[in-house]
Amino acid sequence: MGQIDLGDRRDLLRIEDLRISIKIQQSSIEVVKGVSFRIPAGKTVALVGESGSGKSIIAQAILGILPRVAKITGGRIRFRDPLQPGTETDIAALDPTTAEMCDLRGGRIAMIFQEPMTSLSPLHTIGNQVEEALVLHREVARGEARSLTEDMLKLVNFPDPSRAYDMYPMELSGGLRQRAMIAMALICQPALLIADEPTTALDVTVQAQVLGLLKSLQARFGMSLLLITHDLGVVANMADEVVVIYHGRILEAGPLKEIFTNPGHAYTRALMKAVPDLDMEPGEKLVALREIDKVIPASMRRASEGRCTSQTPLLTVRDLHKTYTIKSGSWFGGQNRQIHAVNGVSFDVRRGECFGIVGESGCGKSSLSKLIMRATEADSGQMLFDNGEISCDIRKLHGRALKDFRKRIQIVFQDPFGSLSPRSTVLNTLREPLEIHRQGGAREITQTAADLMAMVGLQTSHLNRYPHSFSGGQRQRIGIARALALAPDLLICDEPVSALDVSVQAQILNLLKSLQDELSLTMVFISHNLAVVKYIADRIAVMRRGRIVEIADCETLFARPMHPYTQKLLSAVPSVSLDRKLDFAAQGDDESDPSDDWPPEFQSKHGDGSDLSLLQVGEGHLVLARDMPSRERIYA
Amino acid sequence: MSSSIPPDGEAISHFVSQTPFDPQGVEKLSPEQEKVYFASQLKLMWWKFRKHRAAVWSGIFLLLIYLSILISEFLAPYSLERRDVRAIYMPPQGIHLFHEGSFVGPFVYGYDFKLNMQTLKREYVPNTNDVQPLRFFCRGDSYRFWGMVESDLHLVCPAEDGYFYLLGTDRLGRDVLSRIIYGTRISLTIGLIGITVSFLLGISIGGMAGYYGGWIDHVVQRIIEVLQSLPSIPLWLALAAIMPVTWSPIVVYFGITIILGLIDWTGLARAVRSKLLSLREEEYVVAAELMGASPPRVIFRHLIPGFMSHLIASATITIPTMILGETALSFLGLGLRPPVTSWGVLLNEAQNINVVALYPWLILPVVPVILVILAFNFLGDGLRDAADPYHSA
Amino acid sequence: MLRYIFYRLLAAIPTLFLISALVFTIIELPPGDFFENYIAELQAQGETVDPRKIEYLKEEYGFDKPLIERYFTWVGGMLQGDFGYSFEYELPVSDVVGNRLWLTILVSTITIIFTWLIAFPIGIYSATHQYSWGDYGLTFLGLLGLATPNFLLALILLYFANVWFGTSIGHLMDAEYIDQPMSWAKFGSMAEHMVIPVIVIGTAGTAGMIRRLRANLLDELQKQYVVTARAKGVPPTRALVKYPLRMSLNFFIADIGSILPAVISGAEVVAIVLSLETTGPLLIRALQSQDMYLAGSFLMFLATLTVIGVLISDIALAILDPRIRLQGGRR
Amino acid sequence: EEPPSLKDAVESGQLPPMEQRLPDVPRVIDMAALGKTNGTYGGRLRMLMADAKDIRMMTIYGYSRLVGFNEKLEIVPDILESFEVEEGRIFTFKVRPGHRWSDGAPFTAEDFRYSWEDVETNEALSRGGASAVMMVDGEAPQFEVIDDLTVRFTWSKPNPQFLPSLAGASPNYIVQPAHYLKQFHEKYATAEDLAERVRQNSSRDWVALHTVKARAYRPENPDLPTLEPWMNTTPPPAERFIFKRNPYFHRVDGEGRQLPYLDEVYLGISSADIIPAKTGTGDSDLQARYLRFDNFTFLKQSSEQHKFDVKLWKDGTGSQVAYLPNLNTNDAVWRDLFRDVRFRRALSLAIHREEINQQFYFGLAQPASNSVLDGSPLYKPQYAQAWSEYDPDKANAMLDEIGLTRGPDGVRRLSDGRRAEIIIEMAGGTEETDVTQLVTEYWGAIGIKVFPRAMQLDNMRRRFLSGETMMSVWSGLNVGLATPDMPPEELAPVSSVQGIWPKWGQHLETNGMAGETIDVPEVAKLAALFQDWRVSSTTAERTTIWDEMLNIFTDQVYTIGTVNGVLQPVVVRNTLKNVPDEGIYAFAPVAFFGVYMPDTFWFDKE
Ligand SMILES: Nc1ncnc2c1ncn2[C@@H]1O[C@H](COP(=O)(O)OP(=O)(O)OP(=O)(O)O)[C@@H](O)[C@H]1O
Ligand SMILES: Nc1ncnc2c1ncn2[C@@H]1O[C@H](COP(=O)(O)OP(=O)(O)OP(=O)(O)O)[C@@H](O)[C@H]1O
Ligand SMILES: [Mg+2]
Ligand SMILES: [Mg+2]
Repeated sequence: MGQIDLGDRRDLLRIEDLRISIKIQQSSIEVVKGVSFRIPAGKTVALVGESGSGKSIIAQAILGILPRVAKITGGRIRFRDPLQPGTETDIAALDPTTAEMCDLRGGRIAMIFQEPMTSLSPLHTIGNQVEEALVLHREVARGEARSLTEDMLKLVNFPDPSRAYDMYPMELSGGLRQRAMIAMALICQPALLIADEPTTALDVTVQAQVLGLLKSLQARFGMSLLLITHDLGVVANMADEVVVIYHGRILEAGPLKEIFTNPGHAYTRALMKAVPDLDMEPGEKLVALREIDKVIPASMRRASEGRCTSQTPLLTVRDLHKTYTIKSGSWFGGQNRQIHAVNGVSFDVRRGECFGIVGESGCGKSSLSKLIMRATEADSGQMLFDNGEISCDIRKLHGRALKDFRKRIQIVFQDPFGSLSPRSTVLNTLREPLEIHRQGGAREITQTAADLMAMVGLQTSHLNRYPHSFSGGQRQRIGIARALALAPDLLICDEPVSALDVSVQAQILNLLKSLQDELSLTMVFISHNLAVVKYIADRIAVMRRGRIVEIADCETLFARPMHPYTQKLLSAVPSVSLDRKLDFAAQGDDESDPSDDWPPEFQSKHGDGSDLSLLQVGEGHLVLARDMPSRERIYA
Repeated sequence: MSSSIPPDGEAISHFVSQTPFDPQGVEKLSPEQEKVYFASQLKLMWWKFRKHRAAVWSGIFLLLIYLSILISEFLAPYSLERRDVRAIYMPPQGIHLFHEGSFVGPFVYGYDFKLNMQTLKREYVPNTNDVQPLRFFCRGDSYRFWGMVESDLHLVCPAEDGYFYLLGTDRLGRDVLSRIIYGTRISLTIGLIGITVSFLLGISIGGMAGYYGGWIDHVVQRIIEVLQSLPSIPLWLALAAIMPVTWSPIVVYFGITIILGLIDWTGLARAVRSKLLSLREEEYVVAAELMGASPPRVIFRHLIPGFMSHLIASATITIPTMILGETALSFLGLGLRPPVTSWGVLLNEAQNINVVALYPWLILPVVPVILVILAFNFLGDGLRDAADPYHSA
Repeated sequence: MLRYIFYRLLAAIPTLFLISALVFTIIELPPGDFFENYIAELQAQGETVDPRKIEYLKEEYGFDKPLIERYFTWVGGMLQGDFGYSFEYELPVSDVVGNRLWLTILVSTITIIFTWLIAFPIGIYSATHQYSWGDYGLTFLGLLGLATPNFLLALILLYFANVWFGTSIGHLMDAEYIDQPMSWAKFGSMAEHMVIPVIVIGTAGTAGMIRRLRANLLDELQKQYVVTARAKGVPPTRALVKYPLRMSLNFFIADIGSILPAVISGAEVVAIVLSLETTGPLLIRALQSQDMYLAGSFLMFLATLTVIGVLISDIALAILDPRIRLQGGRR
Repeated sequence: EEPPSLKDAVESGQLPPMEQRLPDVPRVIDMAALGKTNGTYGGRLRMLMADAKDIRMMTIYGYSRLVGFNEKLEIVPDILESFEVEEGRIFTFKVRPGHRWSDGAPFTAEDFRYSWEDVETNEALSRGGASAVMMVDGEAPQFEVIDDLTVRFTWSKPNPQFLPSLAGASPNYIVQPAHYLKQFHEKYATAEDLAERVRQNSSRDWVALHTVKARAYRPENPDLPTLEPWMNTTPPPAERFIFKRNPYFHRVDGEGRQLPYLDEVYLGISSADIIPAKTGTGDSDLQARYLRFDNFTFLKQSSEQHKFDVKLWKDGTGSQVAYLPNLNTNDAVWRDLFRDVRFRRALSLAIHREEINQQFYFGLAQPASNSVLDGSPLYKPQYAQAWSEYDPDKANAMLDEIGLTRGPDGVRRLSDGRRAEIIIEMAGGTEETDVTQLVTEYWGAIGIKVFPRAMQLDNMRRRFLSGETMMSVWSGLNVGLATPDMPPEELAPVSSVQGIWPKWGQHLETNGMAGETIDVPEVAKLAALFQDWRVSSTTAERTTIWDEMLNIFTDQVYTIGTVNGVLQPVVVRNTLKNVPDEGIYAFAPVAFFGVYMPDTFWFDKE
């Protein structure tokens, strides 16, 4: 089904002079100011632009799911359903609650939301939520629906679809949730797919697979794709046409090639410049569109004063284990399955350095960071923290000592929306850590909050808004600002820049870098974006299935990756350059465990990995293997 | 090319916007917007609240009614003890302004009284010749203002030797209006104490159980089970029995409301607990904890606000129960008794068939009860919306 | 899950013991006992009782024994299924309560279902049509029911039902159907008699439900997952019922614990007014006349139901919300 | 003429025909003499009650007694064919030949014997011994069975209480259906049978079982044979009780129809507060209980629509609302004051009875002290008028004379300087509350401050016995319609439940074991007079005693009455015949409707 006449060269969707304004605190702000673009049938249009420029709002308008405060004040959204040739619907004029619109939504136009973590209902299983769209728009039998759903989950690379069907969102990692979102959007094979940052939580290999999937669906069913993304690498690999938007206005539009090779607008050029690249020289600085004239708040300076800079590790993690028990839904106990999310992880974080962690989605990165934060309790292992003042075993802290420790270590959550209290204004959110730890009087705290806001490139005038009224990228920056407020010794960043356009991303990365210098901030930086990691991290650990497979300093890792998994990862990084397109076919959706193809020394004999250990292959370069890898591999 | 969109179906050409581009540009704020942006969250809520007309009017109404408590003696045309043998079961008198076409000012017509010995009914027929102009800021029944200052000033009094029963009189010839006005004092104060107690307990105990879970939850749960298992009626009976007889009815009633408050928190506590059990799994709660927030802070700053709507609704719903609590209690022979007057007492006296069939004006105390309840509900709505970040006024 | 239930049932044992002690104390708290009460009542009539007879009765029922001993006799009896003896009816408690239990359950169940049937649609309507005339009007009606004392409401309905429709009210069925096997005619008679109690008992509860439901729904309606559902093309009502409504059920389910006993005891006051053959009036009378075993055993029965209700409510909560079910105990 | 409802049973042989069911000499009721008419059979009489315990009203209304009061308040044989009294101490009773219990078993001397020998004086069944009226100075009667139908009770001294007790609304039961009850009696039933019955009825033991099964006053046991006009068919607990005619009832009308006329009596249990409403909506055919005077208007108004008539009977109590100062109160100052007759008289004089009458009773009641009513043979105007005029000045003067001076706030001061504040305790309804509200004002006017307190009935009783109560509110004398043959026990300290002198009453009740000895001469005199009455043998003697007691009682104002003779609405369905238009509504001696014989009431066709 869904086969359309590709000969019909008319556009699937035409947005003409769309204007959307949002009523906020008694005044209206126009956030989309006369945007026009089109999506041809069977093609991919990439919408890129600065964070907060109105991309998601446009997407919502197309689906007719604008928030209550937002109103379309002008323009048209003309949708031609290829299944009903000759008809045209103006979505902008349609009442979003009508049956007609409900049929379009999910059935003909589907959307992958930017924040997969909060977009799923916590009360329903993944399968239920994915299946729902199918049941609504296609006539399928109940049993069939389940198998179709499982197939879909498999397609988006769920390791165990039939089990995942019965799992709840809270049991899934960020990447898995995002894949569930993708499955949900794709299951009805819509004519138009709006993908709002569809791969931010995915590691590059999975990302490549998912992108490959989208491409193949596009080829098979002539699906059109509106791709909203900040990853210009992805754009380069996917898009046919590119639309550049800035502050609700379109600055540039054109075929992919034109834009990438010959960017016409200053903004586009600035964007291109701000893309971090694996090929960047060490020490080279990213150029953001605008630099932040940052004022480091006094309280932060105070907190970081006299920070010890001796070379002993700030954080020492030894043989850390964490298993989750997935309780089966059955009444009679049934089979509880264990997930070994963190499996014997050991590493050190030195003072003042930035320690990067990369790895496949669902490998336990977030779990690891939560363990360090004491947000969950580890099963076994040791975590020593020593900043010169406090020296302790994190797992044994409690009471007063724990509170003091909390001040020393902060985290930027992977899910920015979920981690912001929905009923606190940003001001209150930013004030909170300062209030808890009594960092100055009420006035000073408010001032600090305003400074922080400016520091991450947000307008101080937004202090009084609630989290839901920000764009994804803005929320992410609020999370960063909050984590920075106390100027902690150790800052754990779990995907801190995934929702930021390259320019703002550069801005933030530079900020972090400079704070690292000025406040001797130590960081653990978790990201799927290898270029970003490369840019900011001093040393990098690669994780897979709960274990660290390789640790090396940045240079070494990118120059001489040892572990087959690391190598695979590096090969899957999409590049901005148009002549280095990804080979989606190579990423394949292989059924078999990829580790089967690995050289024997990296494979566990028993299959449980107990015979593998981190072996030193060079200065500070460790790799998980059974035997020492052969020399030629080391110097490959 | 001048447009970012090509004609339908055609290949796109390269469009570059010509509008001036300033990367540093931020939206300019008008001074009035500026004011909004730097206001505190409370202030924002207040602004939002002000937009809610029903809520504001309700608030004003409640404020007025609470203020009236201070000067009940002055507002009531008659004193509480006043009993008029000539006017037993007298129906309400309407206020008129014009008599036979000419303006007289506010006045009432007197009644002609007849004793119907057939039905043993006192029959009152308005006498349109008997014009009794009302007096204002006048001397009437004397009273002790707040039990202290002797005075006899009233807002409105009947004509000399006349009578003014706007809402009629009861079986002893007492003015219903005056009694309602006096009754406000008790009805709007004592009952609410019970709510306050039970809400404070319910939220804190339920909050603790829900937040900590584990053994604390278990213990609290068992306590709740035990308390819920003790039905209120035997408890009331037992309480009534042990309250010293020499205590005045007000003190006894006060005591009972407090004790009921102490026992009544369980339902709310369970609701809070179960809600918190799920809310505490939210990431922002974890975030707050990781910042070092203490449990009370997490509960009251992050968890309870997410639950505020329910609390407000519950509170506004419980208010009538508390205002009328004494009606249920009196049914069992407890509660307030004359000469203490409250709306509940008045309604209680109205609960018989004679009133329903013959003297319906004695049911009028239901009106202030309804008004107050409506007002509290609309006020609650306003507060809810003001606290709701998604709601924009 | 089964283990949890087992554990909870185990935990119920000490709880019930504690409750039994409390119940016993509460019943014993008012000074005097059934017999003193009885004499006083007769005396008020002008009747007299031979004091020696009363002495004898007191002894007969063990009133001369110390409190503790009586308590253990009572509890011991209950453990063996002997709920004691009602002084007033001079019958074993189980015989006294007997039949009424079923009628009570019937009335209460219908009332609860009535409450839900009304409250849910209205609550949903109010939440989705916030500040419409419908919202205001229904709110007003609900609050009206809440603001009128049940007794007065019953009386007014009783009177006007008679004046306008000429129906007589009270009891659960016409006299000729008592002790008759179920038939359509009997059913009809019961249905007819059910209307007013259901309305009277129902109105008070409905307003509470509506307002709480509305408040909770309003909170949930804006959540991101509702947007997701809408984006999937789920029709508005269905989206509402499947997602926010289910979320808002939380508070409602938490309250099941107190619903069960309410089902059994019925709305006492109204039942008395309308002379319904339910257990409520029985309980109140027993309490007032200090018929202590009847009252005590009945209260224990209610307590047991509460404990079961709380258990059911906890299980239901866990089923409803995986976050509660799957969380590990913290700290 | 056979009642139609029994025809089937008679024809099928389940019941013998009427002639065989009736005693050889039935009691013939001369309707015309009573101002009634002969009626027809059939119909169901619906009445409303507030409590399952009210089932005893049927025993009171049925008013079938061995001997009973007639409308002139004379004691006449009813169930008995005749009785004879010699020297006031030898009582010979003769049963009607052929009289049968409601189950058809013959009613004979054996039933007297069983009751006296196997129940009343059985140690297990009556642990405290025979009831008080059967004992004269601690002496039990000698019981003889003369023949199958005749029995005799003999005391050595006169027992004037004996016959009134048999005729009482709550009678002294000296007959019990032996043939039925023997199955529950240790002496007659085999041990196994008895054990089995005890088990079946989940009783404690045979004593409890017998007690429950034999209870005649509260006819809860449908199996218990009875001599009353109707017998219960519904076992409690129930919300309505249905009584069916007793096919062996011993009364007939002048035309030979067996009474009662009404086939069924139906008692619906409701709440006391709702009964006026339900009555007004036509749910009762005959109702007085739980109706109050102030319901009249409403009832009258709906009488047309629902086709009933509201008659006004007179209430039979000595005073509608009476105030009882506790002469045994703990507070010494108050005790002395209450014992000061001037104080009691002053309180009485201060009450504006006419205003109360007007305000609540449309002037239809009589302002009076608490004493016997106009209809009583003992009535004298002086009793009713004793200290019952409204004279606040005199009252003030009397209080001044006692030395209770007024303070600046207008409240008098006691001898120890405290303010004169009386806490009045009450357990009654609105009527008492309302009257008390007026009384509060009246007494306030003479400088006595009053605080009304409401409480539970039993609580109140306990409090005045312990001396905590200062004053309580009650209704007046129960026997407003006293005859000399009725014991004047309310006028003398006899029992601890009396609110005026509980401790003295207790002293006499317990033979000096508890309570206090009487130390007020007038009260001692009353006590002595009562003793005299108890051993008096002639009516003339008793009349003198009554007179003297009433004189002291009213002149001393031991209780402060307000108004009496208040009208009691009696709702009667239009078609219900033979209900008198005027009557006295009281428990004693008229047993509410009892003396007016509800078995003679009948439904006319519409
Ligand atoms: N519910 C809302 N209420 C008020 N303002 C809003 C709301 N949603 C979005 N905005 C504002 O609208 C603008 C556009 O938001 P939008 O989410 O479309 O940005 P975006 O382009 O998707 O950015 P990002 O790349 O960071 O996700 C932002 O400035 C944001 O603050
Ligand atoms: N609360 C939980 N209950 C059960 N399983 C969980 C829970 N949290 C995480 N997991 C599982 O543990 C594994 C590791 O999850 P984690 O969130 O640490 O992954 P991640 O490395 O952060 O992945 P991503 O990059 O996709 O965010 C996943 O398989 C996930 O399904
Ligand atoms: Mg966005
Ligand atoms: Mg993660």
